[in-house]
Amino acid sequence: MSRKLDRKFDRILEREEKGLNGGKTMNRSLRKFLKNRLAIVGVVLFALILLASIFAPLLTSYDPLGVDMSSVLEAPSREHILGTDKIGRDIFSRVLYGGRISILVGLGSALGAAFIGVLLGAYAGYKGGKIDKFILRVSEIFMSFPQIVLVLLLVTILGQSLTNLLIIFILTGWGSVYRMTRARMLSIREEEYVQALRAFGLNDFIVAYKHMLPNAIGPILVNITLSTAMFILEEAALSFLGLGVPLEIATWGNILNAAQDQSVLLNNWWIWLPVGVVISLFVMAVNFMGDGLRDSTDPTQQG
Amino acid sequence: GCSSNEDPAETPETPGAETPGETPEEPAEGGVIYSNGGPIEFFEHPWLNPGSFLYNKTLFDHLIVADENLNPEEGQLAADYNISEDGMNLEFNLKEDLFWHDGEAITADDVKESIEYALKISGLNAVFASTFNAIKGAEEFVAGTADEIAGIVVDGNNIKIEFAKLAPDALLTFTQFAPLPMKHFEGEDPLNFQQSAFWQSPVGSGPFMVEEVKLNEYTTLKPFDKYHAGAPSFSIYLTPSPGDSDPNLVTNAQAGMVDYAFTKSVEAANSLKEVEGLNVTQVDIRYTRLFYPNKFPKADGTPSPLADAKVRQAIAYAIDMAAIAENLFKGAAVPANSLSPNEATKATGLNDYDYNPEKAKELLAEANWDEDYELDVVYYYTDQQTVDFMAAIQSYLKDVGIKMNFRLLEGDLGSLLWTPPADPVNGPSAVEWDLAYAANAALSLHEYYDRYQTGSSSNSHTPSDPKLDELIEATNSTFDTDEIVAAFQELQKYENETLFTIPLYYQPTFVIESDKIVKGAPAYGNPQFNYNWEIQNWEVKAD
Amino acid sequence: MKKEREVLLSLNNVKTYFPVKKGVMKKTVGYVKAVDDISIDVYKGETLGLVGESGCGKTTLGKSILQLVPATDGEMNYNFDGDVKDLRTLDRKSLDAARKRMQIVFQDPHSSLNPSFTIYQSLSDPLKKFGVEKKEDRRKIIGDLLEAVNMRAEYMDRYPHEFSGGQRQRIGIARALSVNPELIVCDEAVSALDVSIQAQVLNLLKKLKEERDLTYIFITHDLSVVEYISDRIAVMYLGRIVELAEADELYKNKLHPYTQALLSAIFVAEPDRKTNRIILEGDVPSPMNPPSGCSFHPRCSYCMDVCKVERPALKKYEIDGTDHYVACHMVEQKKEGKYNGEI
Amino acid sequence: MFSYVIRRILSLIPMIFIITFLIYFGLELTPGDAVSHLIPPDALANVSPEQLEAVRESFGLNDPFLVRYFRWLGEMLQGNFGFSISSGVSISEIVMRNLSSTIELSVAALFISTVLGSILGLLSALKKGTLADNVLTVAGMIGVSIPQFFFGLVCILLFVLKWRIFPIRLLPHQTSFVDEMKVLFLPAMVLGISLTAGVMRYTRSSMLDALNKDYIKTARSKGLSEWRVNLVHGFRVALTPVVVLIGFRLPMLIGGSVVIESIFQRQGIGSTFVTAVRGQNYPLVMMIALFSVIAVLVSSFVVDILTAALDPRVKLE
Amino acid sequence: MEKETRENDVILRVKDLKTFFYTNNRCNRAINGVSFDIRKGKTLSIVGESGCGKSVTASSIMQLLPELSRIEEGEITYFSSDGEVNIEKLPKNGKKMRSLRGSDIAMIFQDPMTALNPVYTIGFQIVENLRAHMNMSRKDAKKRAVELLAQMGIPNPEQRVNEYPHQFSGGMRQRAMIAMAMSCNPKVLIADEPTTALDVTIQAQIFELMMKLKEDFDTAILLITHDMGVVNEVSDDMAVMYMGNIVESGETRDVIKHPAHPYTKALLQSIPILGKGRNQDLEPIRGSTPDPYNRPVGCQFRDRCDYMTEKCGEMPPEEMVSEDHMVRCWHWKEVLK
Ligand SMILES: Nc1ncnc2c1ncn2[C@@H]1O[C@H](COP(=O)(O)OP(=O)(O)OP(=O)(O)O)[C@@H](O)[C@H]1O
Ligand SMILES: Nc1ncnc2c1ncn2[C@@H]1O[C@H](COP(=O)(O)OP(=O)(O)OP(=O)(O)O)[C@@H](O)[C@H]1O
Ligand SMILES: [Mg+2]
Ligand SMILES: [Mg+2]
Repeated sequence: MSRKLDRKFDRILEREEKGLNGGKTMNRSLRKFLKNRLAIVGVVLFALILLASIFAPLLTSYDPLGVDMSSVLEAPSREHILGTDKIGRDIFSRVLYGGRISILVGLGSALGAAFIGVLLGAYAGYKGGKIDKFILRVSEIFMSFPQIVLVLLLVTILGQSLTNLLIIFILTGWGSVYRMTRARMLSIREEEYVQALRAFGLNDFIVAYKHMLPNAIGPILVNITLSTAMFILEEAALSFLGLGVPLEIATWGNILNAAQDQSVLLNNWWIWLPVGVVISLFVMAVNFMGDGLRDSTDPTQQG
Repeated sequence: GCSSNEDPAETPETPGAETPGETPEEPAEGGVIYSNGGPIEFFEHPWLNPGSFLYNKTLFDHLIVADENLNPEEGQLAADYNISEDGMNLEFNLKEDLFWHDGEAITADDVKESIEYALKISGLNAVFASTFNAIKGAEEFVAGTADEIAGIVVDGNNIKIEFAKLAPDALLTFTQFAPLPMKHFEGEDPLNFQQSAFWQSPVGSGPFMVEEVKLNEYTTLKPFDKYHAGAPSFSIYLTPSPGDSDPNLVTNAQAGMVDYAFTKSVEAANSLKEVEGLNVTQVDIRYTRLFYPNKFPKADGTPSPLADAKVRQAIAYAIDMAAIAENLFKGAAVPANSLSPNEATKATGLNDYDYNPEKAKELLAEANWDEDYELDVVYYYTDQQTVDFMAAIQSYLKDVGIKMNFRLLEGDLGSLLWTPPADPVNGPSAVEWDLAYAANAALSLHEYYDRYQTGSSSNSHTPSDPKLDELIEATNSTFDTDEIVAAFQELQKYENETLFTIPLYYQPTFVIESDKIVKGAPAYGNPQFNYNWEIQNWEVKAD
Repeated sequence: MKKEREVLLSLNNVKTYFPVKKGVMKKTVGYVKAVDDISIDVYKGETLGLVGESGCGKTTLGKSILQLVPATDGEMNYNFDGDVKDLRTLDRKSLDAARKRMQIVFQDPHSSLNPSFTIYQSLSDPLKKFGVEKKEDRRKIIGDLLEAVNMRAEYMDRYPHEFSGGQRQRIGIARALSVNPELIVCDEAVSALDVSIQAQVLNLLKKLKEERDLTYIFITHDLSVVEYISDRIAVMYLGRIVELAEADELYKNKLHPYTQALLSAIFVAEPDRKTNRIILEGDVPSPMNPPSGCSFHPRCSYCMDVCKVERPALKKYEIDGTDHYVACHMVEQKKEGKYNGEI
Repeated sequence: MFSYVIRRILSLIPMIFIITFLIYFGLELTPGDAVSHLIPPDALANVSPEQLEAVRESFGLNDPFLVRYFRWLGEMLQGNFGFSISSGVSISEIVMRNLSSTIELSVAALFISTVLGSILGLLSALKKGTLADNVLTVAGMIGVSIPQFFFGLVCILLFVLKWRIFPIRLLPHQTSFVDEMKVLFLPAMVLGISLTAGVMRYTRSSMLDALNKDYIKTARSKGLSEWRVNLVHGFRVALTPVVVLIGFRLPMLIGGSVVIESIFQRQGIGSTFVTAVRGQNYPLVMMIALFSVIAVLVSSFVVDILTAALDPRVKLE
Repeated sequence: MEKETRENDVILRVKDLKTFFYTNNRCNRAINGVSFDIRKGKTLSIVGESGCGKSVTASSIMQLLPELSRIEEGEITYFSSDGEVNIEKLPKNGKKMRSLRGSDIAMIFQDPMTALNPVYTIGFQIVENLRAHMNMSRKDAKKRAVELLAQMGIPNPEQRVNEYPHQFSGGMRQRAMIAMAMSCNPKVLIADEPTTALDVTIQAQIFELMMKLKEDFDTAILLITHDMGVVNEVSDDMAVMYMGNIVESGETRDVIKHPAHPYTKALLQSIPILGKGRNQDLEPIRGSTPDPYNRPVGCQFRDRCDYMTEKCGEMPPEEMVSEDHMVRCWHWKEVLK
């Protein structure tokens, strides 16, 4: 290992001696992010799956809901790249269109939770006092449930639907964003530039949202990506249990639900394996991105 | 809170096992057969689904035993029985030396008390209910003006039942109705019947008795050595599963843990066929899946789009049930043309509504179908197959120009599905849907049709129709077999024509037996009901 | 020799306590008396040095004056061009007016500027708040300010990380100047800088003061620096002022034992000077439960019985024609001729 | 310490009060009630509304909401958690019955993930930047990205259905410890491995954090051997946040094994909760929800105590 | 003759040391040719501005450099009682190097708050050092630790030895650090800004303690600081560092009285001197230190220097002003006037 490092050092030294290494104008975080090969893989995969979902109509001519009783449970073929399901729907098309909903749920909930969490956390963290105490208590109540228990409870209370699922995820997810933002704001609050702004008597909202928030955004972004991954997994798990998005809407989890049937599991791998792999890949891509972001925004990590 | 359980501490005891002098001299020399459908939280009482669960069929005996077609064969607990020509008087003589699993003797009073108690519980099997309610004095008893049912007279081993009105399914009822040791229910609220501690480890009268209950894990049944028809030679091990759709059936079977089971799942049946040592037999049963079309005007007064029979017929024509049955149900569903299954006595020449989209379009045009109207279809099954089926229907209806939307019903299903309108003639409808996808399982044909009589408490979708009332009445007004058959055939024809329900398919059930069962039931009947399967005489390979 | 000077800010018995909360219930179990009964006048146009060891309450006092930390008790009378008002009782609007007159410069060049904003963005909002509506006007003002602190106007579009510590500190000063204040509190404004840069900033501060007729409250723990810049120096110990005098006077006649120890602890870069170092025993006690009586008594080599029980008041003495304030029993007794020990 | 415990517990009471009220209120808002689930929908067609009404009455479901809530609360405070509406069995009995299986699974999974995760995380941190580290990092990533149930399904397909290495359920005569371990193995492994990735990543970053600290340099400057520096000084400090993480996971495991329990056909608290929620079995839902909330609160309390034990800077007040 | 004895006095010699950093794929020549001697029982101070390479020098001697850095060339020779040891050649964490660390050469750090492991008692951490180098039983080591604490002027050592770092005040912690460093009677003690984080009154206490220990144990001290006052008062020799080079070194008195390098001179003129009041003239140094990745060619100080000529584009050699007074400047003669 040390020999490998030595070689690397020599290379750098040599290059510098030749007077290279000028003009690095790129932002340091961005550079580190790009240097993180896994993050790049993540971005590429993420973009690929996302674009494929968005432009699904260009990639497949099949209607994800198009029943064709004359070709059921067909194995992958040229006609149906990933085969068909029990009522002859094209699985490839279902995976693509299902991605729209699954990604919407994941990203939408993460963004929604982040929006509420950041909105409240930034202000309460900066301002402190009664508001902060109150919101903190509320978030404590939400967080004293194991996540899945709370989600299940809310699913029964609100009923099963796509919007409800989004609401539920946002309800269960804002607490952690709130706490993180609040904690960041608490530490930023002690930074001297904030004290300086306060010495001018600037409006609290301007100080909190305009001046302080941008500096707390790094970890929040990381949190958004990682919770996107989490929500996608959670949606899939709930749908798998039959408690998520109503079964008639194609989502990755709902497609996988078919694998609960053991004969499908044993005989029709194309129904569950590709979706399972796509979910895993997508979540992995998001995680890679989140990790890359974390590394690039974390000043203590060096590379 | 709950008053059903005065003393929960004594719940887990197995009453049968601790009766003195009852130690089994010899454990069954035979092997063990494995089955699913064991209790999860509790043993389901046998007065709603008399034979759905293997434990109910083996733990409880009935007064009469039926053959595989559910026709009364001979006495079981009863040494003999006798019904009068007009069907208004029924008499049983109990066998001597009958015992409950706890060692107590079975008396005629137990039978009488069981019937009385059954009338007080909620969720009594519909056939039982109509039979018992027909007994003389039942009305007074239910109303609370009489302490007992006057029409049931007990004398030693003799029980005489006198009916106030004709009960066409009286004998059928007693082939399925299991008397219970009523002393275990003393002081308990009949409304909380299922919540009684009794159902944690019931005491029965059948060939097997509960040996060990580990709820959620397993339950074992052992031979009852005082069984009146001779104790069996093997024991039974039950794995828990919810109802008749056991998601783990295949896994269990592959692990060698299924020797006897039945399932309605086509997929499971197909997988099981491939498992070595298992034999799968298809059995036709009285189980119909259908659409209830809501023909009452909507709450806002607009007429139901389904009130026109042409629309209902168009829907029937538009759906290619044959293709669905073959592909989605793997050939294990039979397209239906009536609520009544295809039995020997069924009317002939019924319209099968074979797939015919052109005809459907024509009918719709005649009916002035509004292309923009979106049919609201509801269902309450939470499995994937139902959703797939709905999706298939949606796609077929789309082809003929009917938009439809389907959704899972959640909440208080009783009122969402079955609340009849206050005015059974003009409506408006008390429920919101246009079509409800549901199942009708029936012990007897009466059970299929009786609810369409005007004034029925659960007919939420078909407005009062004098012709229909008349046809139904005809099936219930005689005890003569031929007349009954003729009446039903008339009814079937009317039904087939008007489609007051839209039957979709009949679902058979699959009985799975392993090679371990050397000698099994003499004939295959509906595994969800009680018939003469002689389990006490089965021969099972030892492990 | 004594001249009547205009008082700009007069602190009377100012106290700032922080509650100490403990346990699950977050019960207040005591107070950190960060500023404990301080009375002092700040004259217009002077530089008042405030020295003391870490944790003695210098920053807290500065922040209390600027109303960044609410004081617990006392009066802070500010002279609004002849109109004297207590800062603590001002309403929002008058407080804004006061904020235009007082500003603060902080210690840490790394956290004193918002890392994600350019200099222009950072300085723009305060200007907007104080009525400079047009963008060009703001750019002009900021450019001028930067030039005033010896930087180029076009630097306003750069981000803080592009500047060295000294430059940032100068930007911090420019920010404080942006509203044309009369009073600037410099909280350790040069402590984090390298010596070579420190001099740049000190000279800049001196220059600005002359140009703009500023008043400084200069907080530091570096006695050499405070001597260099201040007209008067106040020495703090555990939330109180123990000695206050003209700068030269203080170095000539250090009366309080703590001041003596503090000054003698300084290492001086003059090879021929012999320092007679007084090494104090022990550490600075916690401000949560300061010692009884004179809070310095446990470390004081002149400690008398009275010091342990009675807290000495800050008393004025006239020495060489200047006012010299000391809070010490020993000095008091000596002045009255009662004390006969050595100093 | 003792008074700390008492005070902590007292401070939890209002929280639990609010939470139970919220759950009760939430369940109240849902359409339908337990009675509509007692009887299968097909059979419901044969039950008259009056009969249903009578059943509701007999369960006390017709009383006003607040009356029911406070009755429940009162009963609970007396240690009477009520009876399951569906079976009439006492709820504490149901919970206890299911708890053991869940705990068995959780503890096994926790053990696997803790041991494996912290060792791998430690290795990964010490070998930072090497191939081994990269492989572990990517593997960890994959580990946290694969849906638990998908992983479980694949395991069932391979190990149970195809190769038949593990049973999914025991035969009656298989009561030995070895047999029990055999059924436990697969679900515990699936759950454990899917948790391992998280522990590993956490340990790694916590360890790297610790290794960046000044006192590590101090330890090296004393001439201590590398393993002593890394383990005694680095890992010992890195352990605290890891223990905290694991502590917080404990209650999550109790509820979080729902999926695993469902695909491996294990009856446990998770699956019971799902059934209860679906059947609107209020007393049972309340009890399990309450139970899991208490588990969270208690484990955060245990975490506090552990942190105090591990980190001398932390004092319990 | 004089030269002879000086030569024999050397305990640690650094010659032409270069240590580079390779973070972010760039090379930072953090120290670029540094030479100095540490004499037995004497104190050598290294002064310089932040980032000039003082700490890296110390870490190089201890071989405690971070991962992405290496010693490029030069020698670090430790003259132990049994012969010379070339430290830079030893494997980083090898046995030999470890046996030197903490026993022959010990180190104390700037921030006593973070340099002690918070989860172990002070006693544990001292005992650990003792047992790593001396064949001592746990009990003896503990006894010795108590003695050491007492020696460092910590009251109540028997009780304090079982306390954790957070229970100590800053000054106390630094005393504990010193106790740990001194536990094996090191020949060389490297103190990297030992009082920067402490109050002035505490700083005075610590230096008094260190000077006393130096006398008692005849330990050579390498004192890293940025405070000229401290240099002046506590050290025998000094070296002024700027951007990775030692620009001037010699006996403290000599250098401070007659600075030969423009940087040294400017530095001395830019700090206020206590007692001189408001009237002293501070002459700030122009500009600021260059970007370490973008170092000027030749003399590093030239851009800020009043004496700058074209010649300064080339790195000046080490020249001797007097016998032990070294300077690196083309114009040192002008500077000396
Ligand atoms: N926001 C706060 N909450 C609680 N205590 C505080 C707060 N701010 C300061 N203190 C306490 O008040 C005392 C005085 O702090 P202050 O920052 O004023 O000291 P200082 O003299 O500026 O010290 P330094 O030289 O370290 O900056 C300290 O004990 C500090 O811990
Ligand atoms: N761990 C590190 N990684 C990368 N570069 C480093 C590291 N440590 C020091 N450097 C670089 O080496 C050079 C010398 O740093 P060093 O820490 O020796 O300065 P110093 O003189 O000790 O400064 P200070 O007075 O601030 O402690 C600087 O340019 C610094 O950026
Ligand atoms: Mg301060
Ligand atoms: Mg340093």
